[in-house]
Amino acid sequence: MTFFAPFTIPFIIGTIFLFAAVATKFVLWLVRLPRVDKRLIRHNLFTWHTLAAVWEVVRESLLHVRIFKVNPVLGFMHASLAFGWFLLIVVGWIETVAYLGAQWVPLQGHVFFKYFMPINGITHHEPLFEQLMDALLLVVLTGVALAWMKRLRSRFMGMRRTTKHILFDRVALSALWFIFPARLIAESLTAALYGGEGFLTGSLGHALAETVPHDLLVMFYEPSWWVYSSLLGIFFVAMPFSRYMHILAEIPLIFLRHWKLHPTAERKSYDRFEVEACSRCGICIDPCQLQSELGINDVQSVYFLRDRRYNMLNLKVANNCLMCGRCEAKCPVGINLNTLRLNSRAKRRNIPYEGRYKYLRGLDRSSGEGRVGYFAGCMTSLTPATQHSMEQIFKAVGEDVWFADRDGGVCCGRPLMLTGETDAARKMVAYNTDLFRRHNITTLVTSCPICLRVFREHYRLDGIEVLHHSEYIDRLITEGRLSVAADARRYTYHDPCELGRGCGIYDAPRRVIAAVGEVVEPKHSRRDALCCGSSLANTVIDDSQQLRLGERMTAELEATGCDTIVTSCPLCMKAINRAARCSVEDISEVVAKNILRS
Amino acid sequence: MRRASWQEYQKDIADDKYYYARSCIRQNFFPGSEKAFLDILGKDLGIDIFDDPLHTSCTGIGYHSDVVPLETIMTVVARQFALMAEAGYENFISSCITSFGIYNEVLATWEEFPETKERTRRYLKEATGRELVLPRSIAHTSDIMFHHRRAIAQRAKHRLVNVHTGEPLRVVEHIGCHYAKIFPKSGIGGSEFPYVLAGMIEAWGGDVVDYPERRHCCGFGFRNYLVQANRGYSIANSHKKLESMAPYRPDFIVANCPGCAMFLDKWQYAIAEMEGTTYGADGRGIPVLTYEEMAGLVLGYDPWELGMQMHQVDVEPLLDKMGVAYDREAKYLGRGGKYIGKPAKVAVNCDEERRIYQIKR
Amino acid sequence: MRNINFGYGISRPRAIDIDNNDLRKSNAIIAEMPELQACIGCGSCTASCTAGNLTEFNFRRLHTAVRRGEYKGAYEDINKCMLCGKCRLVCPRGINTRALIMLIKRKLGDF
Amino acid sequence: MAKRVVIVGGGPAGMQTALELKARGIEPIIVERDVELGGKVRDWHKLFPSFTPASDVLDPIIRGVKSAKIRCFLGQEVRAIAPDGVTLRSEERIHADAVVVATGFTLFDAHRKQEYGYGLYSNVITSVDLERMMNNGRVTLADGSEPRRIAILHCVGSRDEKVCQRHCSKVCCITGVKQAIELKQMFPTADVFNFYMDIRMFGAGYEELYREAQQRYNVHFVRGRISEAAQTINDRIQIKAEDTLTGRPLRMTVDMLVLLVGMNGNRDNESLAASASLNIAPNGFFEPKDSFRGAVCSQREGIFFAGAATAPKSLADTLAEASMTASTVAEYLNHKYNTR
Repeated sequence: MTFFAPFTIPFIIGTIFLFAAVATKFVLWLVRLPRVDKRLIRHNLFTWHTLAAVWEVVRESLLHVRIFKVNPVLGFMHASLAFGWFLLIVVGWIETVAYLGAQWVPLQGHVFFKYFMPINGITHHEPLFEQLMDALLLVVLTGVALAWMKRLRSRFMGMRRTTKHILFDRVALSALWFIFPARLIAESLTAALYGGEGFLTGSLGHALAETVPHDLLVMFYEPSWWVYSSLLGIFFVAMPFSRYMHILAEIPLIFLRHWKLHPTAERKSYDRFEVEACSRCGICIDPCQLQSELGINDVQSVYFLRDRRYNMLNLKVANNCLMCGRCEAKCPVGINLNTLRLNSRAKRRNIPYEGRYKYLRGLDRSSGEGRVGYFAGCMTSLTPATQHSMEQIFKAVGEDVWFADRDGGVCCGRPLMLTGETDAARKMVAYNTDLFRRHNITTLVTSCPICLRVFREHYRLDGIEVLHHSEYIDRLITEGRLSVAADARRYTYHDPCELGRGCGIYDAPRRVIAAVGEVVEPKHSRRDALCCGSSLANTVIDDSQQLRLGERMTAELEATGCDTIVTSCPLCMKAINRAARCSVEDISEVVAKNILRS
Repeated sequence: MRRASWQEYQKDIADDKYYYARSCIRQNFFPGSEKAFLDILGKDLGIDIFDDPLHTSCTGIGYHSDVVPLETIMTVVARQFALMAEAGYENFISSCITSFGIYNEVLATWEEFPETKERTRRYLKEATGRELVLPRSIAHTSDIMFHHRRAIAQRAKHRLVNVHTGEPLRVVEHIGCHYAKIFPKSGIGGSEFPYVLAGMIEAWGGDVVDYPERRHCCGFGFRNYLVQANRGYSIANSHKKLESMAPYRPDFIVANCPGCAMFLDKWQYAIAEMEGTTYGADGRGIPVLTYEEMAGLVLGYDPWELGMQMHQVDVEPLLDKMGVAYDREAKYLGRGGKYIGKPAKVAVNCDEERRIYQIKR
Repeated sequence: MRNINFGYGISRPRAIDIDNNDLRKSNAIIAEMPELQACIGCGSCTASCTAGNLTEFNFRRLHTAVRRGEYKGAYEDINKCMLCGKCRLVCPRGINTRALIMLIKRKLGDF
Repeated sequence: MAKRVVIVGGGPAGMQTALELKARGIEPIIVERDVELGGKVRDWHKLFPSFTPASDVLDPIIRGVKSAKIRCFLGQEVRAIAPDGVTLRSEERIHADAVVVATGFTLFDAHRKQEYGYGLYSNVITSVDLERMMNNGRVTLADGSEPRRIAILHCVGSRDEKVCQRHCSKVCCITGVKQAIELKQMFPTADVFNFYMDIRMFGAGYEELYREAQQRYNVHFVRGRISEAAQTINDRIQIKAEDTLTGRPLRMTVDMLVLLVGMNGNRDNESLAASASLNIAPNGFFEPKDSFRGAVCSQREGIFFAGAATAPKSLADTLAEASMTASTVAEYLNHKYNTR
């Protein structure tokens, strides 16, 4: 048997094209990886990391466990399509083997098995496979139906908004929507003409045979397989250029990730895997406050990745992001959205200027002496109560403190990084690193989460422990060095983005506040906490828009009925203060007010 | 007439019996002008004017350059007044704008701070044995010329008119800063629209050019010129004025201040050397006259008698326009036909000689 | 042309010459961020400036000069900014100063 | 018999006082130097900060005065005032039970700031000239063409000791902002530069309008007073100022220079004050009895003030004060005749 019919040509062409295109992409991307990344791959290839990656591929590429966790209906939709289709292929292959033994059958032979081997041409019938294949088809069709539903009414799927797609996506999407209904029709027609026992295709075939004249069935028989094959062909050709590339891109991505590759402040070939692994599911749209509060709906991560992938990214889209990380926290593919956004900015506007920051040379405005260094941060000089409270706390525990920037310091460099000027930021990083080293500190406490994050992620401060002041205070209390009196107030804590999602510090501040009073949680908190809107990462929204974001999130904090809103970031503090009716305090103030003198 | 407001500020000017105080700069750069002034008033108009050989510099340049203290200059001024009184005069006229400013400033200081006047009286007595007497009136010599402009017009041999076209000559008037910018009431027409030179030009048939930088200083500014490091600033001011007046194609510039007349004339040469730009309709520079030279030409004086060969910018084109007869050959011949030398030409591109001034860096 | 070394030249005027300044860049900056014009010259930005605390960098004067078409030295100067964003927090007119600094940098030098 | 009050001045202050007195059953008599009622607002096009046409405010008041049949002596000048009446230049005497001085202000004569060349240079105009042009429906340069660059100079004849006007005229800043916006509306491609010493936006909605002028209309505000103006060869105006916010001199050529002329004390204040022994404040305006509770009273019983006679005031302030004057006068008459 040759397993060839003219209608299979579109499918064959599509498949060859798909494999060629995808292989080219992967090879190119891998070849272009920087040397460091290649070394990582070599180093980790034959370790248990690879096995872990295989397991994750099953969980994520097929079962979509993470989407399940965010949104079960959406998870089912993805799993039914992905895993269902995967099983259709696998079971179909087994079915072929079951009928024909271990002989070589070309690909189209497996895919169009029902055409080449209708029931009446088969000597020994295997009804189990027939029922199984029908069941799998039904599962996939359910997924397709849900996808239709999502397009029509996204709310039904628990999403307020869904992605707007480009042309390639629409072609691929349309093909995908009709592939399985077309298969259903083709197989049902086959069953009507040549018999079939399947509960789905067989029943439908019998029904057709009874209601539709035989001539018509014959007339539509071949075309129905043409349609099915063509839809597959179209889908495969469109796939590498559409969002469906994610199906394939996610697999190598999972492996690379397990081999410890990650995106950096500079763009590199690895980013392609992440960018193309975005399925444009649109889960990132809803958590974006720019969308929900300000109605800005063309800058979210899904659009950013899309624009970047197709080289149509403009500065305004790249810059219009709070980088609060709420979308990153929810991304089912786990794409490093903020890092990609950052290195997009860097690509577009990192022009080093030689004479820049010459004035830093030889500068030292620090004061005091001690093994503990305190870096208040630029913004903290606008919230002097924080600085003052910290000094009180230091005094209460008798800590000798070296003050890095009491008389005005040099910026930590993160604001520059956030606008993409990584090269310029390096000068600040070098300056401050040198300053900390020169003063021989072993602990560095900062009151600014923005500084904290850059100290931890970009500074090489081996031998110096970097702490946010909330962590430091927490430690003082836990170790018993500082005792605080409890008061009867109710505090609501606002998680600053850079501290919470940025550095994963959620519990320390809560423990500190709990030592003083009652902590009441707002509707969104911890990993889900809202952004205050004053983020340095966004340079596009204007003051009134910042204010609106601040007002909405402050209203949510106040809705807890608290007496005082507590935060631990000077920027958040300023933003909440603009909008709040109740009192707003930094965590250090709460503590400093309640210090018990021994 | 729109310019009516130019005449708003007027001041009392004596008709006769003037005590004449000379100018340091003019005696060196425009010696003919001071002589012409004395001749025009004394001989043409028959006015009593006394040129006292005893009087001295007012020390104004030293004062403005911070080398002469206030007490000193007040005493010097007091001595001039005392000399005037001793000579039997009471109308003090000054040939120099700087001096004119100094006299006004000193008189105003004495009035506002009488103790300074008493101190000066004492110093004068101790130093010279003379008594302090205040003049009845103070005027600049251009005020005097303005005052007698109609009498001069009556005696005019030439008018400020282009004899070939019959059109009035376009004249840029430049007033020294210290004429009225220190005390607006001390100048005719005030500080914004001083009428002193404009009045003469109009009385003698010319048209006054009002150009945007009319009020601007010539750039002399004492320390700005005297210190070489500042001299670029000095010339920049003249440059700005010349640039601003150039589109009006003036036939000549007339100034009532020694420094201004000198600078507007000499800087034209320096600018030509530095930038290759020569002003004036024919690229030969814009002649710069003192008001005495202007009055002298109107009254038919010989231009070389007036000392106009001392100018860096050649005045011949202007003389031709006015129809003034002159001996081309005699220009640089002094008394007894002796060659007195000549300045570099303003149109530097025509100059064959190439000279380098040795200036210490 | 210069035959003689006088030891000095004609000083260029310090004045901002609106007539001869090329206002295209400044117009483009204002067109892109009209809120710049809302500056009332209070100087809060400069007073709070982290870079201004360490150098003579004066953002208020700089952007005022840029608006008048005075670009000389502005790019070098604006590069002293560390983009820390304090100025945006204190601006009474709510001007998005960081975006403005990036915009000026872009128009005057970057790209 | 109704009490009679003579009101000197038929501008907004005088008319409003008259209307409110009439409503209280008191007979007001207006003496106005001009042959028409309305005062200087008659020349005004639109009012800040709402751009309300001036006639929308003024016309109902004038109609009110006419329909209330208030006696008006038009084209008559008051020579002397006293608590019991006024004497006209014609030596006619009008007896009254009280007198209200609502003589307003005199506009600063821009000729006095010679350095700006008003009356000398063809395209230097005052804010009043501009309002008049707008009332006539067309703002142009002297040669009939459209201005492409306009400078508006604040504080001409205000806060200037050189012309003996030390006070702030209060309304010019907002007028400058209003006129800048109007000019930008007329000539959207033109550049408008406001040269100011301080921007004083004291009223409700003024600051907002200022910001709108800056941000929405792209009006350039330069902090610095123009020191001199000179005409160029093509009838433009070259101006010099210091851009104090950059600390550098600034020069430019404009097509039109608008001088925001200030309010001076009425030129007749001296003689009127002398006739009734009233006080003139150092700023040239009448000095009220005290600035808080007696702001509309003079030092003499029976003589009252309304409007800009005592200080520069906006139209809104003037009308509000007129009401206060009327009630103060009514109370005075009531007290005077009931206790007798």
